[in-house]
Amino acid sequence: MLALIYFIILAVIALGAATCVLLSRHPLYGALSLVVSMVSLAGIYGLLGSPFLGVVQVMVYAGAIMMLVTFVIMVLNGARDSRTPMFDKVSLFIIPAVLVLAALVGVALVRAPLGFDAATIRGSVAVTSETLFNVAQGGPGYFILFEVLGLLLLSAMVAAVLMAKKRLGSVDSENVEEKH
Amino acid sequence: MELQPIFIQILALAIFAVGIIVAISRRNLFFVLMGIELALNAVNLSFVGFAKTLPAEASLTGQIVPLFSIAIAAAEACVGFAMVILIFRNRESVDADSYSNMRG
Amino acid sequence: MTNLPLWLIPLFPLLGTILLGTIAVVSSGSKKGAAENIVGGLAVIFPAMSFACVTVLACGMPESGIRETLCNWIDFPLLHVDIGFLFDGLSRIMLLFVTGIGTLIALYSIGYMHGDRGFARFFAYINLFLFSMIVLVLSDNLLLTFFGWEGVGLCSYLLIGFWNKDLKNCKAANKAFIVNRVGDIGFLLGMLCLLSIGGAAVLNYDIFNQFMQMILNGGHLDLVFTLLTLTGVLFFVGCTGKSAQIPLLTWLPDAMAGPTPVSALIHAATMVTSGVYLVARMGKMFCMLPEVLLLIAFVGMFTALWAAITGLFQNDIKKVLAYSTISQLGYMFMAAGVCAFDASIFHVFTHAFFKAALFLGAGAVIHSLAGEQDMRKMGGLLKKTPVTACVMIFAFFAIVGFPGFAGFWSKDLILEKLVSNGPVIAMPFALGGSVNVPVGMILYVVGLATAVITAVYMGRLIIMTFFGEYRGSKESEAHIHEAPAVMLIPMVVLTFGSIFAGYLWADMIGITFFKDSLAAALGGAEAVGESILSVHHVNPVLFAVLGTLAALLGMFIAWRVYANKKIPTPKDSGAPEGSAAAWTFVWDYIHVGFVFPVRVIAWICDVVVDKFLQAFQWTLGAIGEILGDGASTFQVRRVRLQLALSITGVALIVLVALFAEGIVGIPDFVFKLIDSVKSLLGRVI
Amino acid sequence: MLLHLLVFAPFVAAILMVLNSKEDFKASTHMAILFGIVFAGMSVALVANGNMATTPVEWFHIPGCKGPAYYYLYSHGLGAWMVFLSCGLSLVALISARGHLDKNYRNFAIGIFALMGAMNGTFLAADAVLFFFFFEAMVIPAALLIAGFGGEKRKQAAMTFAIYTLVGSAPMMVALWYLLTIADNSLVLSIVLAVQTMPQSAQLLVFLSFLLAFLVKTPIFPFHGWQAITYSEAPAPLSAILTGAMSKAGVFGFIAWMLPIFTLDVPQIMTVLWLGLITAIYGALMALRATDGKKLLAYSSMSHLGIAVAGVFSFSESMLSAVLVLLVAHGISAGVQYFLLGVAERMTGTRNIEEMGGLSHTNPVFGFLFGAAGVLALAVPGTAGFIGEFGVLLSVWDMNPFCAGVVGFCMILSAAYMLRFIQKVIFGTPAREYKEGPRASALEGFAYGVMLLLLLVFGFHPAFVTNALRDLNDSTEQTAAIDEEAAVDEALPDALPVEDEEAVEAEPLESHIATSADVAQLDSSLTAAGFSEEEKKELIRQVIETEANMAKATAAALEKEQSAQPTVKDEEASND
Repeated sequence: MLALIYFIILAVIALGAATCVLLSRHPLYGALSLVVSMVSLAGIYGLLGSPFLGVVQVMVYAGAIMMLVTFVIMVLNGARDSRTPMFDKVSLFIIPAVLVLAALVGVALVRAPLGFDAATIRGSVAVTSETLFNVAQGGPGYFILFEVLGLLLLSAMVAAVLMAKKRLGSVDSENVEEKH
Repeated sequence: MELQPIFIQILALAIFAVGIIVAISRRNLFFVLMGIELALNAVNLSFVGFAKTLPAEASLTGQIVPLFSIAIAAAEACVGFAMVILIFRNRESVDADSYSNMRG
Repeated sequence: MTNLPLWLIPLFPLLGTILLGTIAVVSSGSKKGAAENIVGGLAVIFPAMSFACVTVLACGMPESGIRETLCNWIDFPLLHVDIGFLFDGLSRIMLLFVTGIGTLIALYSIGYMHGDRGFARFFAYINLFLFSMIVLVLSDNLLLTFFGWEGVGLCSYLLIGFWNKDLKNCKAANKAFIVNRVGDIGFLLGMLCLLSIGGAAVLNYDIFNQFMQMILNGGHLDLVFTLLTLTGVLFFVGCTGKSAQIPLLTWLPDAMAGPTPVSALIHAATMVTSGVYLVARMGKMFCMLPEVLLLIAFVGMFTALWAAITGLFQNDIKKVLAYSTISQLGYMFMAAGVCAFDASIFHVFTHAFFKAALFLGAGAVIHSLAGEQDMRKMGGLLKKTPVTACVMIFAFFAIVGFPGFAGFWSKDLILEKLVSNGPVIAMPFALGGSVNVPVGMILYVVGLATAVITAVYMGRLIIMTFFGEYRGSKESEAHIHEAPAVMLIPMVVLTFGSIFAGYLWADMIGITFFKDSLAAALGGAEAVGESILSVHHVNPVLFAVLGTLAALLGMFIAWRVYANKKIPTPKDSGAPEGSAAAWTFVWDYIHVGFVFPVRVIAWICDVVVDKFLQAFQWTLGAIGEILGDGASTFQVRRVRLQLALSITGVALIVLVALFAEGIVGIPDFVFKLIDSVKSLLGRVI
Repeated sequence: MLLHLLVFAPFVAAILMVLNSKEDFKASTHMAILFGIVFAGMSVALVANGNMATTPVEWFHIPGCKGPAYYYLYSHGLGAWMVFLSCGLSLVALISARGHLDKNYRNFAIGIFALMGAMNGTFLAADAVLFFFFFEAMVIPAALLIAGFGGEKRKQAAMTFAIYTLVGSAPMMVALWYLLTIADNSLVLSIVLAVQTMPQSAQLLVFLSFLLAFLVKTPIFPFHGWQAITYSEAPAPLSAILTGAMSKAGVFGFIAWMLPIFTLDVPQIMTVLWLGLITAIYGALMALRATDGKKLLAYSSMSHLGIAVAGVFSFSESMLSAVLVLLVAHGISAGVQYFLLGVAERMTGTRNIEEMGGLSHTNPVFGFLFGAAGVLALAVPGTAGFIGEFGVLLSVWDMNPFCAGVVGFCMILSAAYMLRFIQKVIFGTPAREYKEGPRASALEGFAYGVMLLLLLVFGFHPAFVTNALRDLNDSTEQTAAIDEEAAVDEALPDALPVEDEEAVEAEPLESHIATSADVAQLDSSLTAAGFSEEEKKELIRQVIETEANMAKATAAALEKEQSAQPTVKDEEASND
């Protein structure tokens, strides 16, 4: 019962924050409300009994990523798009489409019998990290993924640096722009 | 009335929808990226929600996968914002439509 | 009794074909072809060897004939055919004169084709022809006969178009092959019809005869009568094609475009008579089908008369002989039409000799005149080429049926049979009542008239060629020369044949050797036929006298008309004009009547249907392209719109999936929709 | 092993061809012809060996389908002879292409080998998906070759060809997918069962979509739009392969896939029969008017294939033998005619037969070969063509004498146009002045001579060809052999009661290869299969419902299914 109440509160906050993201005009406000919704999602994780995930959520998302976002927004202060309208005809077409899709999936979800399993493991730090770094022969082998992930992050960083340091009008920048 | 996994899924769905709407309907690049983040979050949430409906090991899997997706989201974010910076430098604008070079 | 294997007979010409063909192909590169004497020697040796085989076998042949199965040919679930040979009285006679005359004409050709570019090629074709012809008459089942049947047609195509630099010859050759093909299709369908009656085994002649006997004895005739009649008609169509009867006779006059020895061998002596051979071979069946017999008889009658009259109008010496061949074939079919198969074969036999002699003589004349074929430019050759003249005159006596000559015996025999076997059918009147028509009498009268006309036009040929004074140009007269010995020897031999061949079956002096030798092979088809056709016996002498009178009358007319008649100065073409042309080419016109619609339909297919289809398909393509363009323009520079659209698409799919219980259910869902739409339409309509 | 080689070695050869350089004409020709000889030898061995089969290996799962698609090759008489055609014609094409092109011979050879591999796969596949895969794969190398080496309108021709055939077989893909969602796996027998369980309208639709694909490929009358331009624009050696081997894929599909799968009713049969006859007449008439030599040959082969299709749908006992002989004969004779026409085109520099002529005087050997080829194409008795056409005539006569008359009419027309063709090309005098191009090399001439000789040999002893069919049992569904293989596949799992999964799962896949398939077991297993068929249907419906209702993660889904309904997945359960 209590869990339900907590959940409702957090859900309302998260959803409301998300809506703020949608409606806010300046990116900075959007970023801040995004942080809010992420934090509340972290709370929901905790509520569902996987605190480690919640912690990671707060650290990586609400911490690192959003910091990056805000930082970038600050750097390019031309970010506010006062001249471009928030929504246009396309948006008017998109929003109902997405809502319809969501509604359909919702129907499908509701028709599905779902129930919490009593035997779920609480994803505490210890358990999760053990599973994650279980290098045993017959183990799940997540650690390999983890290493790969490290590689991915590294490469992403390098790519970011390479791209971001391009001067305006240089040939490569043209190519990059063509690519994306 | 107890907390049902379906609620979690509904919430995830709603947030996902909002995220997609943001990503597509807003023309400001920052909002596009933020919408993507939001959608990713929703997916993680639904992961965890489903994980909780499963017995032991499976549930743990369901809670570990989001870790990876979060990490990947971090990578995506840094690359994406690098791009934004780059593009913003080239065209003094953050309007997504003004960038699109897709031609059929 | 000899144990010579039968397959030796066709083997030799086949070897000759391969050998000579190789020589022809190899020597084709060199400036001058292979050495003529070697090639000519080979070309004569192989037919001669097979002729020797035939004679040896013929002497030691048991009454029942020799049968020999070589190997299996076709082995289908429904169709099992062997390659087998049957050497009985009928095929003995045919083989004897086919190989014999073939040899002689090969010998003759050495002289005639002297110096021709395709010397070796010519003899390769001749050997191939002999091979096919031997297979035709020697085979023991219909399918193998058909093999020879089309083989000889192919060879005649090759030989008519032998001088293929001139497209006229090629066209004549094509015409011959295609018209023959029409007949061959009749043959094929006839075989199929027979198969559907009696199964694949019936294709074998022995089983065929037994089968027919069984039908006759068991009295099942009425059960299969319609199918059998159809079979008979189809086979007869094949025969008309091959041996130039109405309506498929137009190819034979054109076939004279080929070298003259070819005309003598293929288009006079052997190939064109294979239709008669087939009818005789299947006499067991034909004799049970009065309607078909009547058809055959009348077709033969009309052909004989028509061709004889046409012969009067021709100026080209070979054309005259061609039409006379057609008319003689008409005689043979008349005989076959009254179940006198042995008489018709007898006429085939004698005709082979004198017609070959005539053609070779004509060839010699043409050769001596350096290729001149127009009779109006000949004349008075009796003094210049006496041997040739004698040969042709003797052969002329034979063909008109002068007493004692070969034609006399065979033709008068046929005329006699016409009366004796001629059926009498009741022809109902429109106003009720009916009159008995003595078909035999009609046939006989027409036949006799034809005999008169034959005498007339042959007399015209002889007179215009050998009597009077030479009408050609002076310088050409200078080097008119008698043909070389290599050409004269075969002519002389054939002349003897055309004088004495008739004595193999001379009823009046009591020789019936020929009839007896055929009796076993024909398996009493006559007997059956005569039992059906109510034979009444007549006095042969009367017919002999009448026939002789006819011949004399014809010769007299010819002498009165042509002997001292001013021949008009020849124009360029020897072809008849005016009404004569109309009469000559009537069947060509009828053929055009059949060919033209095909051309029209082809034109429609090409110009209308195909263009329409292409236009249709290009229209579809264009529509697709336009749609694609539209989509792509729609897509350019609208990323977000694209995303939105894709989301809507996903939404639709989810919707359908929800309705159709899962992705897998979608097709069922679609079919349900279609069914409901169908039922809706059904209710509407 | 032989089967694997025949399907995959060509592709390997194509890759190996890349090794030698574009410019080095000699080396590439030697290598290519060497490969070609090897493949031709293998195809002869295949024909000699009679029926063979490989072990079905699970290939991949198609989403939404019950069973897997197997990689499963099977060689019965028909397929073996078709493979012989494709390999032999490719070899001769490689030989004759030496005279046609100098620079890019290597790329040409690569394309030819790829095409050959695809064709072999088509003719040997025992699995519907595999068959379709190769059936489509054939188009691509052919189109590329046309686009690369064709005449002046080659681009257009290639596009027409590719689009027409691919679009034509697109419906078949959908229909196949639908069948596979019902069938247990993609082998013929399970598809047959699936078709029997389908509603009438569905059967009709599936039938039509299969029909369309094969009609387009053959091609049959209304769908022949691609043929003339393709064959005329393609380089002569390729045209020879296209008409000699590839167009057989359509007829092969009719025999090997349509007849077993569908239970046709009389209207359908008569429709296709008449389509074939109309095609025969139409092709003959078009050939009568064609002035482009290659178009003429294209239409003539169209006419022959129409006769073949008519024969297929005459359902007579001797149908299979007759059609097989007809196909082999037509493959060889049409092929050699295309090759020779290519030589003529090379010498005179034109395709228009009105402008040719007199070649038998300028080049007697060529004239001999050409005339012989033309005459042998006329179905003169003693050639294989006659055996085939007579057999087909016999079958059609049993079906309906009038149709036989139509076929006879076609034979007359064929004489007409073929003689016209011969006359225009080699007889008479040259219609115009031209500088004579390169003649046929000795090797080329030898190859053509061998092909003509083959025609004669098969004409005098067709048992060479028909003996390959001995192993097929002549039921009304002529390709029962494949069925039997598949039948036993199905029989073993399905005959068992549905409850004990262990037995089914323990069933090793090797046992699916049954060397002996006797009919009694076939029938019993058929009934058994029928039963378990229905049970499976309802079971899978439940699973689908649950799947549609809960959009859950894949891992969980697998978990749940295997705990809830293991029956459904016993196929892949047995495979993993």
